[in-house]
Amino acid sequence: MTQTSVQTVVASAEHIEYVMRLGDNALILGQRLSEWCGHAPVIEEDLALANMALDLVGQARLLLTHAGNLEGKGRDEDQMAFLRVERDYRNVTMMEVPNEDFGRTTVRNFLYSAFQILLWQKLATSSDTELAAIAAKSLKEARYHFNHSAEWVIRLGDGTEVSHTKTQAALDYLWPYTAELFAANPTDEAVSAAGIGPAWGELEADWEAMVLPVFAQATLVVPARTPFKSFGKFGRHSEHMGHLLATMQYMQRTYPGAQW
Amino acid sequence: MTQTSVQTVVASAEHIEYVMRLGDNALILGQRLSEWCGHAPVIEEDLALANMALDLVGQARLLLTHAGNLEGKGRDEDQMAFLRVERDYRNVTMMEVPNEDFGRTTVRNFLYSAFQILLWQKLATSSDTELAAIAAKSLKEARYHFNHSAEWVIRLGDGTEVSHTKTQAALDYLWPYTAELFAANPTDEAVSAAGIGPAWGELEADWEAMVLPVFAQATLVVPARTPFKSFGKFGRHSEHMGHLLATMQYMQRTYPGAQW
Amino acid sequence: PEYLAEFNAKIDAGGFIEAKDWMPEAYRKTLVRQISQHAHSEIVGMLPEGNWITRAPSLKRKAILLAKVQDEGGHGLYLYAAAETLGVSRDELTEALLSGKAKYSSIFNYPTLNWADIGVIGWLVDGAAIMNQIPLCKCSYGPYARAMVRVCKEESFHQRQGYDLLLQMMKGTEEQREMVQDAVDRWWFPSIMMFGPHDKDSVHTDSARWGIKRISNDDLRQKFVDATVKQAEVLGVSLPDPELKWNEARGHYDFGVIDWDEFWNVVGGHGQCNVDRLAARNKAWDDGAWVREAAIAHAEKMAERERQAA
Amino acid sequence: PEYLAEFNAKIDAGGFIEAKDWMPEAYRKTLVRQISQHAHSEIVGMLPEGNWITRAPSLKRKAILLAKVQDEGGHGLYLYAAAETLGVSRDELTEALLSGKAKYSSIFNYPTLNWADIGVIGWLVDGAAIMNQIPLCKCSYGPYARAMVRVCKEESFHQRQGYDLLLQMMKGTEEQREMVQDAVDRWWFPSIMMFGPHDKDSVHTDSARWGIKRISNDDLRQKFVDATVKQAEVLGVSLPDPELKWNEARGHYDFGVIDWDEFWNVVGGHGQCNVDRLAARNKAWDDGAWVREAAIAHAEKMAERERQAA
Repeated sequence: MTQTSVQTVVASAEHIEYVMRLGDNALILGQRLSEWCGHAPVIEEDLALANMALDLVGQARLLLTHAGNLEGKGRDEDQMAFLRVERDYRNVTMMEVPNEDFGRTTVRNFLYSAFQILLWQKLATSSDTELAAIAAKSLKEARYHFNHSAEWVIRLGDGTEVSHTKTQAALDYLWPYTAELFAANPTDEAVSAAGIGPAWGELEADWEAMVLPVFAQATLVVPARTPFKSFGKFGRHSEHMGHLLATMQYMQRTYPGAQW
Repeated sequence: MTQTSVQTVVASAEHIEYVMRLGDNALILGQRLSEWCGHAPVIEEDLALANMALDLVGQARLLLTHAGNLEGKGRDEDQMAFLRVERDYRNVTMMEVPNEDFGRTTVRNFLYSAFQILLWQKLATSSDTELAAIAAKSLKEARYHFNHSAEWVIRLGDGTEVSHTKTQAALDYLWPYTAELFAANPTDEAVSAAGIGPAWGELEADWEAMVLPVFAQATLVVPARTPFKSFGKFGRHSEHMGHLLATMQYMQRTYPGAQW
Repeated sequence: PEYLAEFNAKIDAGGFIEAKDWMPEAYRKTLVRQISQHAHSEIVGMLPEGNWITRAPSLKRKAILLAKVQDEGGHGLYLYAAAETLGVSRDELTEALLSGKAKYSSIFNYPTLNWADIGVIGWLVDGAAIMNQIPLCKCSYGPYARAMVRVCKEESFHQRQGYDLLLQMMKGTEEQREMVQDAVDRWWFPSIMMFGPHDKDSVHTDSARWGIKRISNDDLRQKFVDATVKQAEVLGVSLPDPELKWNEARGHYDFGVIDWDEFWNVVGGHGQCNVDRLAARNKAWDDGAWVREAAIAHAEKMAERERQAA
Repeated sequence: PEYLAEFNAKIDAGGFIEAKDWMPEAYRKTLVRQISQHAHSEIVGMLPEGNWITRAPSLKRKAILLAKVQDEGGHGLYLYAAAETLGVSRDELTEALLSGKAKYSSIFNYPTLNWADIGVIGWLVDGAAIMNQIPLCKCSYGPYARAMVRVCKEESFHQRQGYDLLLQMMKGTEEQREMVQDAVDRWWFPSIMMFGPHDKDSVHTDSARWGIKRISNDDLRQKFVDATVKQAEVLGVSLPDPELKWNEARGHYDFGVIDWDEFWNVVGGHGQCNVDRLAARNKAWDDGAWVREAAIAHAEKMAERERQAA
């Protein structure tokens, strides 16, 4: 405990960045999922997508509050969520690409929730006890997201010809972005060395073991790896991010300092 | 000249509102048309739509500058365009509804450019000489917009079955919003009495005489008038407006005071 | 006739009719119409509030709003389930909504134009809905009554959250207070129209006899106005009705003339958002067709595989 | 053979080949490939800049950007027209673009991430394009050469506007200057890659012989670097290359190693925006199909009516 407290007070830049990355993933995917509200294929999925969005917004609140505390500059969850410039968001690019259709939304939820399960499991024993607590709570949510989306991946992949084609297109589109999850970087190295959390690259094999069988069952073909690179977690986003932020930040930008 | 100058200095609230309404119509329709850039059905239409957007942004600059001068509070064109709250925009609602498809975009351009021709013709003899000058310049542009969109209305209406259906749907959607153009209100009355410009309601018969024959040629059926009312020109907009503003105002809201 | 006597006796005794009980066809029809309209209202009602989720000004408010809209979808679901106990399918009901044949609450044809609208919908619209719905918790049809118990409980929670949102804004900047007042000005009369036409102009008298509608429109409206005026004072907003004032003799607030032309125009399809709301629901349904088809096709494949394995 | 001699003689004399002149098939093919790639680049190039039109921070800049993107569409149009003089149709060329068979300039597969990108594209990307294109104004194929004269004139204008945008931002706030630096950091190397591989690794030697390509990649690149370093100094931004420095002996700036792996990855379809760019063009084309079909159907109806009236 003592050790953790000390660590929290003098959090390294890498530690803060690592937590912000987790918070931003939750924030941005939550934002995307919330766009579905009222527009899903069946009401049950309206509820499920809203529920997942709600889980993610909840995680974002805890994680960004924690990141703000680690940073020690007095930024609260809303300042973190709404008042950064694009380059300071650390979510992976996959979170910000448009929903496109229920297929892409589902495949993304599946790909990311599998990753989350592995990550939260590891983080449950983080030397950052606050992060460990968040991980324990979030793990349950990630399991639900994974189960729900896995079922849909199978239904859509092994459904009709149309649904197979659309879902394969979603997988083809998203797969290259998953490389970013595992790309090595100094932040992960430092955090891993400090016992705060795993370098994400360590999770790749387990992640593949989780997702590949489901795609096989869904009769979907996983594309070969290409040299495609995305850089969202390093702060270099896609063109989609700016539009998402214009909407998400609008009220806070327009009424600076107001309390809601 | 002397008379006009005096009038300009002590512009009435109605006078300012009338000019702002013209400026906002140009601004918001220009914004919508600029969304097409790079996404039109053929390159020629990419150019035509960008050209119309450019004309409208140009008109907006002149009109909002003029409105700012009339107001006398030192607001320049960008403060007028980007830093008002939604309720202070005075464009008619039709300008802000989404483009939807090339059919709706074309029918809207057609409906509004016909109105513009009549309006600019009258305003060319406005007692507000600045407004009269803007009207003279804008009239030429409106004629081009009208001719171009009228040709397309005919092509689409009297084209294929699909294009007929889509264009009829566009007309059905937009027609109720045109009632707002002609709705009586104290601003128009005051402005008309002062010789600044026509009450828009006066233009309705001439406007119908311009648009109805084209719809007939396009084999499109003009819907009956309903009790539907929209209130954009009174500052009560549709749900579409807020999203448009979130995008359009984003940079100015995020970097207050910066010069570009 | 024997059945009818039994049915009437049960109603008169304040008992519940259950799905398997005999009931007059008109009773069944009235219930299907009312419950499905109510379900449709919950579903369409997701749209005006959903409009602000992506722009919610704080994470806390975003979460509250998401949860609220999710609740509404949930209400829609169990109201559809209650309607299904009367022998109609959800697909039929959905089809009736999408084609414009079925109605939903007209209130959702008004636009949400600023963030305070989210609070005002909770306070006034949910508030009016609760007034309408509390008597339904004791209505004669069991499945509907039980659904309403749950709905009312959640709606009360939403109403408090909406009011809390407004309190927070009224404590804020001048701009925030202006937003609240603007929203109240737009939603007040539509809200009191939610109780329906005046009793003298109202039809559906069977509903009262059958124990579906237990309190009259005007009584409910008066109760709502009386409760709300005080809340408005606490909030510090004015209600947009110069004729609104306490009537000592009646022991109630008097209020101005309601523009029933507007009400009927909106009911008739000519409100500001009727077209956009139905278009949004139809788009969601059409865009989702391939998903629903895939789910059915996959379920059939699985069943076929099980048969073959057996 | 006789024709070929005449053709070669005209080229050697610096004359223009015209559409009706005889030309070797390989010359024609090379030109079609190059001109259509150039046309495609203009069309795809509308997307990264178009991305900022709706968010332009002032009306003046919005107008300038709209006009610029419109110009690019115009360049695309007359380059397609120049290609058509060589016996291909615009539909064929469009089809090749949409299917991914034809290439376009790889630079447009990088994203525009902040407003300064609009200025930097004008300054660096258009600047590099002009360097590449000025020699083409004197290339051996007349219609191409004439198109390029117009293109270059407009591109120079765009370059000045882009530079002006950046000057304005550099005079502004700290945040604005950071945006400019960020944009320069991202676009510098992609811009100098626009001149293509080093001469030692370059193919297409026929182009030089035929008077299509008159200056080598490396020479053009050096010229661009030399010109740009000074402009960067005036602007007050640093170029993201620690090895960039004046070489007195060569009389040129030396610069660092270019990451040709990245270049070939992007050319090969794996840049950050390749998929989105092609998807956007395909969507525009597919969404517009009914419009193009309507125009054709209407024209046929009109022709038919004229025939019947005659």
